[in-house]
Formats: sequence, C-alpha cells, structure tokens
Amino acid sequence: MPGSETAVGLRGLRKEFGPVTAVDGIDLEVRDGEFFAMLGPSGSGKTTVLRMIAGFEPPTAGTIELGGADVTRLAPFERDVNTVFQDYALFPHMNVLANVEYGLRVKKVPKAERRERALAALRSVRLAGFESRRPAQLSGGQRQRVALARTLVNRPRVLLLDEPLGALDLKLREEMQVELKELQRAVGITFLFVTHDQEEALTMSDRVAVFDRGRIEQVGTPAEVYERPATAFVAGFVGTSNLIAGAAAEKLLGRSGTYSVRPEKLRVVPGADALAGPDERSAAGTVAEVVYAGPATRFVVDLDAGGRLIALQQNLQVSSMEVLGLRGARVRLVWQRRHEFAIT
Amino acid sequence: MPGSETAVGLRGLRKEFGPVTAVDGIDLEVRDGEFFAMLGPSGSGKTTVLRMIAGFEPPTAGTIELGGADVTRLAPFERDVNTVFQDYALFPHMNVLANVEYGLRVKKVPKAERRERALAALRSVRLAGFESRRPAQLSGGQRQRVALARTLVNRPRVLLLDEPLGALDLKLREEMQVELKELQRAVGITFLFVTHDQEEALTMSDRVAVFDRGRIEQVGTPAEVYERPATAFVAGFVGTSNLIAGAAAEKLLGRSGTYSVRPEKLRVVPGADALAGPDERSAAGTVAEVVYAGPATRFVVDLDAGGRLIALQQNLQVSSMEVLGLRGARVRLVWQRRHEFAIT
Amino acid sequence: MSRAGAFLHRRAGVRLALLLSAPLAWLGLAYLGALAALLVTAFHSVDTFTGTLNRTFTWANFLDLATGEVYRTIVLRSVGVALAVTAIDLVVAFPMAFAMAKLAGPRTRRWLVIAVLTPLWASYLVKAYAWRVMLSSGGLLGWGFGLTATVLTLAYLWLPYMILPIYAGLERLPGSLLEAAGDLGARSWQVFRTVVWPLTFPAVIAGSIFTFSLSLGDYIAVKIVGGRSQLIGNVVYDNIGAAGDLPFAAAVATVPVVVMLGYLAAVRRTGALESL
Amino acid sequence: APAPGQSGFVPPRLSAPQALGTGEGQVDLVAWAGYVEDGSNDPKVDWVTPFEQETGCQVNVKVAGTSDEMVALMRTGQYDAVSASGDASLRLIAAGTVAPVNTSLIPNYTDVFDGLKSKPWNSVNGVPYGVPHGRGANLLMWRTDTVRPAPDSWSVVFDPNSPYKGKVTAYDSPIYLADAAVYLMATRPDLGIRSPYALDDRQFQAAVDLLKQQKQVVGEYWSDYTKEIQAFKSGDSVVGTTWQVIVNVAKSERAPVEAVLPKEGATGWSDTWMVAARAAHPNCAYRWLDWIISPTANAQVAEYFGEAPSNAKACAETADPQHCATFHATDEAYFSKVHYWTTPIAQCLDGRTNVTCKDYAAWTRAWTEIKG
Amino acid sequence: MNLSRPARLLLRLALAAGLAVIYVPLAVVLLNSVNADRTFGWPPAGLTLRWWGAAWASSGVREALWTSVRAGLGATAIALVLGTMAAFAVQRHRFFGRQAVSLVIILPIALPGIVTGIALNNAFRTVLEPFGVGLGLFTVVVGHATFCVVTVYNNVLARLRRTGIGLEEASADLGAGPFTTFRLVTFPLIRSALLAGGLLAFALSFDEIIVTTFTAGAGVRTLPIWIFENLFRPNQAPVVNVVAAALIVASLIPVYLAQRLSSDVGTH
Ligand SMILES: Nc1ncnc2c1ncn2[C@@H]1O[C@H](COP(=O)(O)OP(=O)(O)OP(=O)(O)O)[C@@H](O)[C@H]1O
Ligand SMILES: Nc1ncnc2c1ncn2[C@@H]1O[C@H](COP(=O)(O)OP(=O)(O)OP(=O)(O)O)[C@@H](O)[C@H]1O
Ligand SMILES: NCCCCNCCCN
Ligand SMILES: [Mg+2]
Ligand SMILES: [Mg+2]
Repeated sequence: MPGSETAVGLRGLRKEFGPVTAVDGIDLEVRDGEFFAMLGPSGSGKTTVLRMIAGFEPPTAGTIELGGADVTRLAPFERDVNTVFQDYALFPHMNVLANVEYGLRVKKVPKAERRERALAALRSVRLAGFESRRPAQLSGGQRQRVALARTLVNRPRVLLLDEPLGALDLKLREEMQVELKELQRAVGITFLFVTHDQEEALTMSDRVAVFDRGRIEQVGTPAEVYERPATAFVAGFVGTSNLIAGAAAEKLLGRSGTYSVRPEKLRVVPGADALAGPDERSAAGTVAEVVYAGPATRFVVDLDAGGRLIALQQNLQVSSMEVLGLRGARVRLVWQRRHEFAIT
Repeated sequence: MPGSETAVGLRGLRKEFGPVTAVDGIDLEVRDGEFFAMLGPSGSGKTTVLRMIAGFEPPTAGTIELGGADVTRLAPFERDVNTVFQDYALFPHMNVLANVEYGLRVKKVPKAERRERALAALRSVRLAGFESRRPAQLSGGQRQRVALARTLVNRPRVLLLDEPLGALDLKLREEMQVELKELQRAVGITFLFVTHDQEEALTMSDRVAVFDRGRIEQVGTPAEVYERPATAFVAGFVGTSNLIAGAAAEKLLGRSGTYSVRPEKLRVVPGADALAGPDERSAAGTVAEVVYAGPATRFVVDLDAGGRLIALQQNLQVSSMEVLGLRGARVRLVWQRRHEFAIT
Repeated sequence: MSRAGAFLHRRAGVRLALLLSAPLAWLGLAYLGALAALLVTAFHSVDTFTGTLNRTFTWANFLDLATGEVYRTIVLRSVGVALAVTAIDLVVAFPMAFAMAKLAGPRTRRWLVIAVLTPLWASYLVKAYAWRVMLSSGGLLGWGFGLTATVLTLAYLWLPYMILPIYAGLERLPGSLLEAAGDLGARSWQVFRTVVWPLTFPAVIAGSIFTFSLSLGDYIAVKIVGGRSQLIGNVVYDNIGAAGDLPFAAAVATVPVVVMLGYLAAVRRTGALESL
Repeated sequence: APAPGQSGFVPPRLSAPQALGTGEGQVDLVAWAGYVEDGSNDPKVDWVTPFEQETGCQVNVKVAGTSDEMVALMRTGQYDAVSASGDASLRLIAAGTVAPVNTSLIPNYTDVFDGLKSKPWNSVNGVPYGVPHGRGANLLMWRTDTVRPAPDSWSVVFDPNSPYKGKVTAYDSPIYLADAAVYLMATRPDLGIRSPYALDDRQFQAAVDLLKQQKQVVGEYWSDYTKEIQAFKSGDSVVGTTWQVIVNVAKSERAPVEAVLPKEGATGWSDTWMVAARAAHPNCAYRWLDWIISPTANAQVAEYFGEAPSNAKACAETADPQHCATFHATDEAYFSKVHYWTTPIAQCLDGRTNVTCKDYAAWTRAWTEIKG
Repeated sequence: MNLSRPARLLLRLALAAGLAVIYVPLAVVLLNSVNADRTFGWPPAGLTLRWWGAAWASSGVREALWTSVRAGLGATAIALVLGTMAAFAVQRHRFFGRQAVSLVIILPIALPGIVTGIALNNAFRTVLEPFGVGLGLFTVVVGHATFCVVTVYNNVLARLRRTGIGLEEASADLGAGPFTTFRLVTFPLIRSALLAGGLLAFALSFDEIIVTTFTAGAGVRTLPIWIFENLFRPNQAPVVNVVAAALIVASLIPVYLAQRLSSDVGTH
C-alpha cells in the first residue's frame, strides 16, 4: 500500500520543443509504492513528462526529484528508475534471458547472480521456460511481460510505464491489467503509468492525474476524479459526459448553467409520468435508441425539455428482448440530486 | 433492416498455410443488408475468411458465393465487394478526394460523375471540406472515415471491415461505433465486420459468428450468444465467464458439472445470511477485491463453497467510498435461477 | 488488359517467371556466363606474340601463380590494403553516419546526405590526383607516396559507399532501443557495444562489400599515389595487355573472385546480403 | 602446336593495294593521345579538320594508353589504321593484323628521313608495313639544384648507394627492362648484349637483377606526363628517365631541370602508322597516312606531342623554329645511340639462332616480380 | 537520444572532421582549376581563369560529358527495369533459389571492376563480333548496367519490405487490375526508392573507368576516359580540374532535387 514518502517529485516542470510547449508547468508528488496513473488525450504531454523523469529529455525548466534527491541533471543510466516502453523496445538480437539480464550485465553483476535474478524475474511474470526465445517469437502479451521482467530485475525505485497495454487486444489487455496490478502489489515498487484509457486508469490506479494540453487538470483517487471532476474537461474525458444545458437546465433544474449526470446514475422508468423521490429529480423523454451491450444496456433518450441523455442500465434481471422493445417508448429518467454536478 | 436474400454464402471453406490450418471448414450465410460481426480471439481465422471473400487468398477448399453467384475463382477486382482494412490502407500519395474517387476512376466513370459521387460519399461520412488533405494530415478517426467513403462510393453489394476500429483509442472508438452503425442503417449495404472486441460485436451487430481455431462455434443474435452461449469457449470469450464447478456446484446448485452466471446477474448483499427469493439462488463469501471502474464496480468474491465469482454492480446510488469499504466484508451473492447456464 | 490481369492474378508462377526472366537472363546467363568463360580461359594458353589462343587444357597459369612467390606477396598486400581501407572507412564512417542519423534533425539530415553524396560526382581520377597534390612533398600534407598513401586515397574515394549503408541501417534502428539500454543502466559505450553495433552490423558488412571489393580491384589509384607499389589489379591489367596474355590475366583475376566469394559466403550468415 | 611465344617469325602472306579508289567517307583510327587532334581539346590544335575537309573522310579515333591496348584494339578488326610503337608493330605484323603498305601510294613518304625507313620495327625483309610518324629518346632528367654534379650516365639511377635514394624515378612498363639492358651493354660487356630487345636467359636475369636492385632507390615509377612533372616540381623525384616534351613543359613551369642523352645511349621510340589487313576503309586510311606525314601536319603533331618529326620538310613548318634542333630531328648521330622500342620475341632479334630469347610475356611477368 | 553530452560532442566533432576530410580534397580540385601551373603543382604558382576558358572552348569535354550522360542514363534505365523486376520477384514470391538471386545481383559490384571488365570484354568479342556488332556505347551501357542493377534492387527491395502489399490489395479491392494498380499505386510508392537507387546507379556509371576501358568502342569517350586521356596530354591536365570542379557544383542541383522529391511522399 502507498507509503507517505515521496517517490517522485516534480516542481514547475516545463518542456518546450521549439515553439511547442509540450509540458506547461507541472507540480506533482507520487508517493512510495503508489500505483499512479497519468491519464489524458493524445498530445497532452504524458509521454514527455515520463521521458523527463527517465532522463531522456532535459526539462526546459523545473526540477525532478527521485526519493528526495534532485536528479534533474543526471543521465538515464544514473537514475534509479526504469521504463517499460510502449513498443517494449526489446533487443531483437538477444533472447529473452539476455534481455532480462541486460541491466545487471551492464552493471557488472556476477554471472551466476544475474542469471538467478533474471530467472526469478521471468518466473514472476510467468514466463519461465521462454528464456531462449527471441522477441520476434513471442506474442504481444508475452513481449510486454518480458519488458516488465527486464525492468523489475533491476529493482528500481520507480517503474515508468508508457501505455504498456496500448498494443494489446481487449481480452488480453484486461488480463494484463489484473496481472500488472497484482505484480505491483507483490513487488511494492512505485508504478507511474501512462494511459489514455479512462477505464484502465480508474480500475488500476491508487491515484490519477488527468492531463490536458501540458497541464494537470486534476489529481485524485479514481472515485474523486470520476465523481467530482474539477473541470469540464475532466468530466468529459473521464466517462461519458451527459450534459444538461441552456433551456433544459432552466426547465429541469431551475438554474442556468451547464450540469452533468453520469449515465449510470440515471434510472429509466417506463411511462413519462413516473414520480421522483424526495431528493431526486427527473426528466421525461423518448427512447431514441437502445443499445444492448451484454452486461448492460444503453438508452439514448431525447428529453422533452431539449437535449439528449444517455442512461446505462445493468442487465440484472431483464432479458435482452424486453429492453430492446423499449425503443421509441416514453420514459422518465430519474436521478438523485447529489449526483448532478455543475460544469465550469 | 436485414432482408432474407443471401448476400454472402460460404460452403465448406478451408484455408491451409503449409502445415497451419487457418480456416477449418466454414459454412455461413450472411443475409442482404445485415450488420454481421465475426468475433474471435487472435489467430482464429477471421481475417483469413475475410481475405478469401475479398479474393486476396484462394481457398484450399470450399466455395464462396456473392449474391448467389460463385466467385471462388475470381480476382479481387472482379468481385462486387469492398474492404475497409484494419490499417485503412489509404493511398498516401493521393489526397482524400483522389482516394475516394479511386474505385470510380479505375472503372472509367466520367470525371464529373465521379467527383459528384465522391463528394456525396465524403458528406455521408461528415468529411466535406477535407478533400484536399493528405492521409498523413488526418487523425485516426478521420482516416477511418475516408476508408469507409472510399468503399461506399462504389456501392458494393457487401462491405468487409477488418477491425476498422482496432487502432483507435477508446474514446474515439466508441464514437465511431455509433457512427458506423448509423451509416450502415442509412446505406443499407451488408456489413461483414471483424472484431475481437466482444462489446463491439454485441452492441453493433444484427448477428454474430464466434470463431475459434478456424471454426465457427456459434452464430446468433448478440443476446443469444451472450445469454445462451453454445459452448464453454463462447461463454468465456463473450463476457466474463464466472464458473461454478466441482464441489461448489454440488454444494450450491446440488448438481455436478460446470455452470456459469454472468457477473451483472449477481446481486451483492452485505452480510452472509441475506435471504434469497423464491426463484433465486445465493452463495455466501468474502469480498477479496473491489475494483472501482467509474460507472460500475467489480466485486471479486471468494465463495465459502470454494471458487471465486465476480459480481458487477452499477454505481447507481452508492458512492464510491461506500463500495470500496466492502473489501474484506462478508457478503451473499444472489441470482435468479434462470440466469445460470450449464457449460459443456 | 484486364483479362491479362485476371490471368496473371491467378497464375503466381507466370508472374514470377515474367519478373525473373530479364534479370536472370542478363545477370544469371550473360554475366555469369562471361565470368565462366573467363575462368575457362584461365586453363588455356596463348601465343604471346601473335596473340592467338591455344585452347588445350593446361594448369600452367595456375601453377605459375601458385609457385611465384611474388604473386603471394601481391595478393596478401592487396587483401591487406583492402582490409585497411575498409577498416579506416568503417572508423571514419560510423560516427559520421551515427551523428547524421541520430543527432541531426530531419532537415539537416537531408543536407548531410547531399554533402556525403556530392564527392561521388567529382571524378575518381581527379580526386586521386588531388590526393597526389596533397601528399607530395611540399603539398598540404606532404606525407609522400607509397602503400600508406594508396590506402588513404582509396579510403577517401570509397568513403561515401561506407557511410550511406551504415546511415541507412542506423536510421532503421529504433531510437527506443538506445533509450531502453540507457534506461537499464548502460553507459554510452556499453550501448554501442551491446545494442548499436550488433544491430547495425549487417549494414556495416554491406558497406564493407563496397569498400573491400572496390579496393581489391583498383589499379589506378595505386599508380597515381602508390610510389613503387603494385596491387593485384595491376598484375591483371599488365598481363591482359602485355602480349594479350588473357589466360594468365584470367588466372590472376580468379584470385580476387575467390577472395570475394569467400567474403560473401562468410557474410551471408550475418543477413547482410538482405539489407545491402 | 608451338608453345606460347615460341612460333617463328614468318609474317602471313598479305599484299598491299596497287591503286587507290575513292574515299569511303570515314576512317577509324587507334592512336596515342595527342596524335589525332581535331580541335576538340584545344581549338588551336587541329590537323584533323583540314584533312576531313580535303578528303571527305570523317575521322573517328580511339585513344590507347599503352602499346598493349593498341594491339588489343587492332585485333578487334574494327579499326583501319594505328600509330603503333615498335613494341607493338611486330606483334601486329606477325598476327596478320596489319598489311604491308604500298608506299608509292603515299607521296609524302619520299621526304621521310632515311634513318627511319626500312627498320626492323616497321618492315619485314625490306617490305614496309607502315609509314614513320616521328621519334624520340628516353632521356635522363635531373633537378639541377639537388643533383650535382650533372650526370652523364645512367649509373646515377642504378647505383644502389645513390645519394638520391627514394627520389629516383623510372618508367612504369615491362619495356623498361630494355633501359637496364642498355646500361648493361656498356657496363657488363661480358654479357654480350647486342640488342636490348634480344635477351637470353643470362642477359635477362642480369637486367632483372639490376632492376630489382634499383628498386631500393626508386621513389616511384611513372607512366604519365602529369605525374612526372609534378614529381620533379615538388622534388619527390630528382632524377630518372623522361621524354623531351616533359623536360620542356617542366622547364616552362620553372622547374630547375635538365636532361641529357647519357653516354651509354638510351631506349626510344619511333612510331609507325600501319593499315589494318581487314580495313573497312582502306582508301581513307591511305589518305590519312599520307596526311599525317605531310610537312604541315607532321610539324604540328611533332610539336604538340613533343617529338622529332619524320618528314624532313616538317622542320620548316614548326611554329617554334628551334623545334627540330631541340628534338635532334636531323641529328642521325644522336639517334644512332637510340635503341627504338621493339617487341621482344622468342626468336632473338639480334640474329642469334642458337638460343631463345625472352618474349614480352616473360618481360611482363618479370616486371611484376621486379616491382614485387 | 540519450547520449551523454561529451559523447554527443565527440560525434558532432567526428561528423565535422569527416566532412572536412571529404571537402578538403575537393577544395584542392577547385583551387587547382585556377592554378596557373600547367601540372597544378603546389603551392599554386598564381591564379588564372585560363583553364576555365580552355574548358569552355573544348568541344571534346562537351562530347565526353554527353557520352557519359547517355551511358549513365542508359545504364540507369536498364538497372531500373531489371532491379525493380528482381526486387518484386524476391519480395513478393517464395521460390527455390531466392537467396541466389540476391547473390547474382550483388556479384557484379562485389567483384573487382577489372574482373567484370575483362570478362565482359572477352564475352562481347566472342559473342557479338561474329554478328558484326563491335564495342561501342551500347557495350558500355551493358557493362555499366550490370553493376548498377544492385543499387536499384536494394532500394526497391527495402521499400517493398516496408510498404507491404496492403495498398496494392486495396487497389485491387477497389476494382483495379494489376497494370492499373502498378501505374496508380505501386509506382508512385516506390518512386522515391527508384530515384535514390537510380541516382546512385547513375553516379556509379558516371565515374566508372575500369569497366569502361574494357567495354568502350572506338570514338566512345566517356568523361572519365576523356579525363584519363587528358592527364596524359600536356596543357590539358588543368582543364581536367575545371571539369571536375564544375561537375561538383553542377551535381548539387540534381542531387538536391532528388532528395526533395524522395522525401515528399509520405508512406506510413
Ligand atoms: N521531439 C519532439 N519535438 C517536437 N514536438 C514534440 C516532441 N515530442 C513531443 N512533442 C509534442 O509535444 C506534445 C506532447 O507530446 P507527448 O508525446 O508528451 O503527448 P502524449 O500525451 O504522450 O500523447 P500520446 O497519448 O499521443 O502518446 C505534442 O504536441 C507533441 O507533438
Ligand atoms: N500468410 C500466412 N502464412 C502462414 N500462416 C498464416 C498466414 N496468414 C495467417 N496465418 C495463420 O492463420 C491463422 C489465422 O490467422 P488470421 O489472421 O486469419 O487470424 P485472425 O482471426 O484475423 O487474428 P487477429 O485477430 O490476430 O487478426 C493464424 O494461426 C495465422 O498465424
Ligand atoms: N565491379 C564494378 C565496380 C565498379 C565500381 N566503380 C566505382 C567507380 C567509382 N565511383
Ligand atoms: Mg505518449
Ligand atoms: Mg485479423
């Protein structure tokens, strides 16, 4: 579990590439042992931050601390961090064992010891027996695990992971998410994890930083970020942003401004005149579309008050045929007041 | 809506690559106007089937019919099908307009007509105004739409799509799923769609064929496939497969064999001794893990009877803090009998 | 046209045959044939005065070649020169290619490629003479003529042929591999030794085929700056001219052929022929 | 079949034309650089255009770098005439590549110096196989500032203890063995060398040994003008064989050099224009032979290339009135010390019949061995 | 790139030094083209534009240049066709002896020029002469093309390997036959590789002496041969420097254009 010591500290970190400001002044503390996710759209500066921490890019301004020591000006091989690259960057001319041993080899760890530690690392990622394969002979998931073993064997203070699951297919990706999380718990190393997949960030991490255009918009636990987004951008990026705005807001909420309710907070009640409870609000509308998605069904509802909301409903009891029949029906969407939040 | 005529007919289709049997005898009928998904894990032969239909690979055995005519031995350019490739395969040296006009140009359609049709196709994928851009200047989603327009402009009888959304990030992918589905409704062309993403297959298609190791395991509507999987493989591949087997099955269900209940069909009731309703069953256990995923929370429950089940619970009312507090708690999982199914 | 197209589509074998026909007729039949005919000539003899070829089989030329100590010296010297040229070019070209491929920005890179290509257009002879001028006593360098001068001049002449393949090889080398090595604790020279060198080795070999073979066959540069030296190419040249002793010249010419074939065979295993 | 180089010297039976017809409109020549200038290199140097205008024969020329190349080119049968040096001419005659010429069809032949007519390198048994083009000697050149006293003997380039060690230069060709033989004729009378081109085993070995010994003091071998002039200008070479024209250019570039025909005598060349036996354009070829030894053209080419003209009347036509004097054109005593290049063959050219001599192939291999 | 600062500096220095080594002799050539000394002795005896004038007046240079250009273009054209065909065969098909094709293509460049030269000379004389075909520009083109094929082959092969067949399949899928596909898709995609390979082929041919010496016929004088001959003529050697200097300057244009052309096609 996350400790309270600081593993990574960024202060006023900036990076400019010519006219482009890739990272625009970032302050961040990642605690020892934390599984920390950096979430944001493409081009928001996540990779650049990671590369500065690893030492591949010198910052334009600001400092980087690892375990309390300023490493801003150290070379990559002088920093006690390791990186799992998005494309894994396995050495194609070495077999799996040689790849995993690499970090120990260049640090002149005696042969017997490095062999032993490499084999242990391979066991920890469940790749015992694959020692003599070449990277080209592995599947995507296996490669990812070799890349992981290659870093773990060095027992770094911090592990940086740049979208390590980005190239995998969905099924494998879900399996790897579970494995990665378990591995992190087991080794206790701080993981700093880059992703643009909100669900991945929410399910795996202890805390999340949401990036936009080189800045951090919000840092918090997954629940904080999802349920109390600090900005409109966070609301939209982390989850479906169901907006109630303009005339609809006036009519339904009695206030002007823009508000949002998460789809899963909306109950779909057949018939337009169902009643709402005391702390609840509701809106009548027509079901424009019903999308069956296996575990859940999505209802796209055109509100009488204007605008469109999406409601998510777990397929707990209803059979699929029943829900599909709702297309075109009049319904009322009901939600608790505490689940509305204003968008700024 | 799907008609009843056969758009694509495959009979005894096989493909061997040397010692590898990629496609192992497939029979399939896709109806006119259907949105048909081919779902299966990596290497199950989906792409190979698509490539045989398009004419890029000659089958080792079997026949392919398009609209009732045998096309097994025709060249790709002699077949009235078009393909949207996984990597889009846009011509990098032509601008968007030239890409879209390409099919008409090689068929010697007069310049004025082909310009007009290409512009219409671009409008239908909402890319009017992008005519003179190069593919390299487009985002992933825009490229995908150009690839679509490039095929739609030819008004093929059947459109083949090989994981057209595979390369997109999650956010964009969800948007494109909706667009693609709407487009197919609008143009009425048969879509034969390859994916390994079960949710994608379930939400978009009229019918799904589930592939495994070169064979089709099941063909049916999304609900049929999800709720009544024909084989253990389908059960596992389409959705999380929650297994109750061996001693646990004897104890909880009073029967031997292997059974499954979908996570979203399980209610999590705090306290181990909650009561089940008349048509319901229940199992006591301890929450091993709570994974907060934004719209929903996953509970991993170790059953007292042995084994482990995952329950999915929409975050409808509860706040995230409450659910996270359940880790380690005693709970009872409750489900309706009709939601159990035996795995063969 | 489209029927021919459909036919070709169905017949991969016909397609292949058409594609291979001309290149193989040219290189496989004509060129290899010419080489074979030359080899056959090496087993003939010639009336050196009238220049008429005597087509009776004889080992005489090869015997002369094998027993003449001077030929062994010259062959060893020539191979030594070719190796030295290759080594110098490698040492000079590698860092240059590395800086071009991995340090320069894309625009600068384009200009650097041009800069490296430019000397190819200044005549070989003129460049060799420029070196003669620089090496002569009182010249810019004034180091004098001889074998060292020959090696330097040849190394200069063939340098672009070494830089270009290595540059191409380095450009293909993903930057992330170098970063990964540094990230895992390797210092610059360790990165070079464990990652860069093994992965660009085929490109180096490709470049060395140029420098090695061009040096092995040269007989002109050595005449210009070689002082008293001669190389295997001079022997071939002198003999083919001298009384038109084609058979003996052919026999001598088999030496560089054998050396190169041995080199190519050794190199084939590295996969370099694939990435030339 | 006779062993290589061992066949006797009986030229194939070929005859010369008795009369000339009209020109074929074209003639294909093989020549030394500078022998057939049409103004394309220097508009002021042109004796081909007037020929073309006068005869209507279009001239195509292939420049050869060495005698061997000339022989090879002529053997292709694609050429009508060639400016063969003595080390090529006999080979061409023996192989039947060139035919006898009927000198009565070449009016200018009468004015050719007698010292050049009917020589072993241009005639067989009194039958001429071509017309003489010009001649020159391979002189000894030295830098006056370093080589003192002024040498008058080849010994300065053969002395193994030469003070000029490393700065001696020699001509880079197997034919240079003859230079050694000339020196041996004077210094080793016991060897009994009568012609430097007719060396038996013992004589040949002596020449080879001399050159091997000389190699220790040689700085570089030369084979082209530019290289030798540069070497003497820079001082990389200070003494060695040369051609008169090189001396002239070097001097004009203010190089402190002088040259002499050493007391032992020297090798030299006398080139002969010959007509191919299978010439496709014999009439134009004969007209070219007549043209190139005509007083004006012969004067031009002799001056441009730097040699003595073959036509006595050419001396009056040279731009430099001193040209014939400088190149000793009329000095038969001077040329009597010159042994013109001739192809060594197995049959000794000095008339000996009891021994076989080393042929040019052997010379070539020996040259390879000398250079090492 | 994560190189240490000193390593970067060292590499940049090496590049600069290498370029200096490349360009100093070229500067010498340039200087010698205005060197008053007839045999361009060092240091220059004085500066003169005389040789530039002489070169300008020399029709021999122009003819030789033209011959070289024709030979180079001919050899390059053949190399483009043969190299492309062979690259397609090897990259798009699997067949017995596939490895040998690469070897046969590399051989002419790998074997010393003098071997190639005398082999071809020998073959031409025995095969062509009986048909009354002598050595000429044609045989030069043939000889040069033989060792130029490899540059085109390598470039096209590398390009084909990188682009794959996806785009060609897309074209066929949209209704284009193989010939149309080649014209509209394949050719544009390999164009820059053809350009790069062709440029190198042309450069090889343009500067070839040894093979040319053995394959050229009467009156066929390529520029290197002209230069070779003129180094043996008094008064002409300085003109050779002018020609080389002019070529260096003039070559910048085609090389630059080729570079531009080859980088404008974005392939993914
Ligand atoms: N070497 C570079 N030169 C110039 N601009 C760069 C460079 N590296 C990154 N950038 C720019 O900096 C910004 C941030 O890029 P970065 O790669 O950090 O984004 P990211 O959040 O990792 O995006 P993605 O999710 O696409 O990987 C982008 O606008 C990018 O174009
Ligand atoms: N050209 C080929 N040569 C040899 N084997 C092949 C070839 N193409 C496909 N295969 C094999 O055939 C099988 C099916 O491959 P296919 O590409 O059809 O799978 P897929 O279902 O599309 O998988 P994915 O989801 O990874 O795209 C695999 O085992 C694959 O390795
Ligand atoms: N085997 C023939 C090689 C020819 C290479 N010539 C290179 C000329 C120098 N640019
Ligand atoms: Mg990134
Ligand atoms: Mg596939």
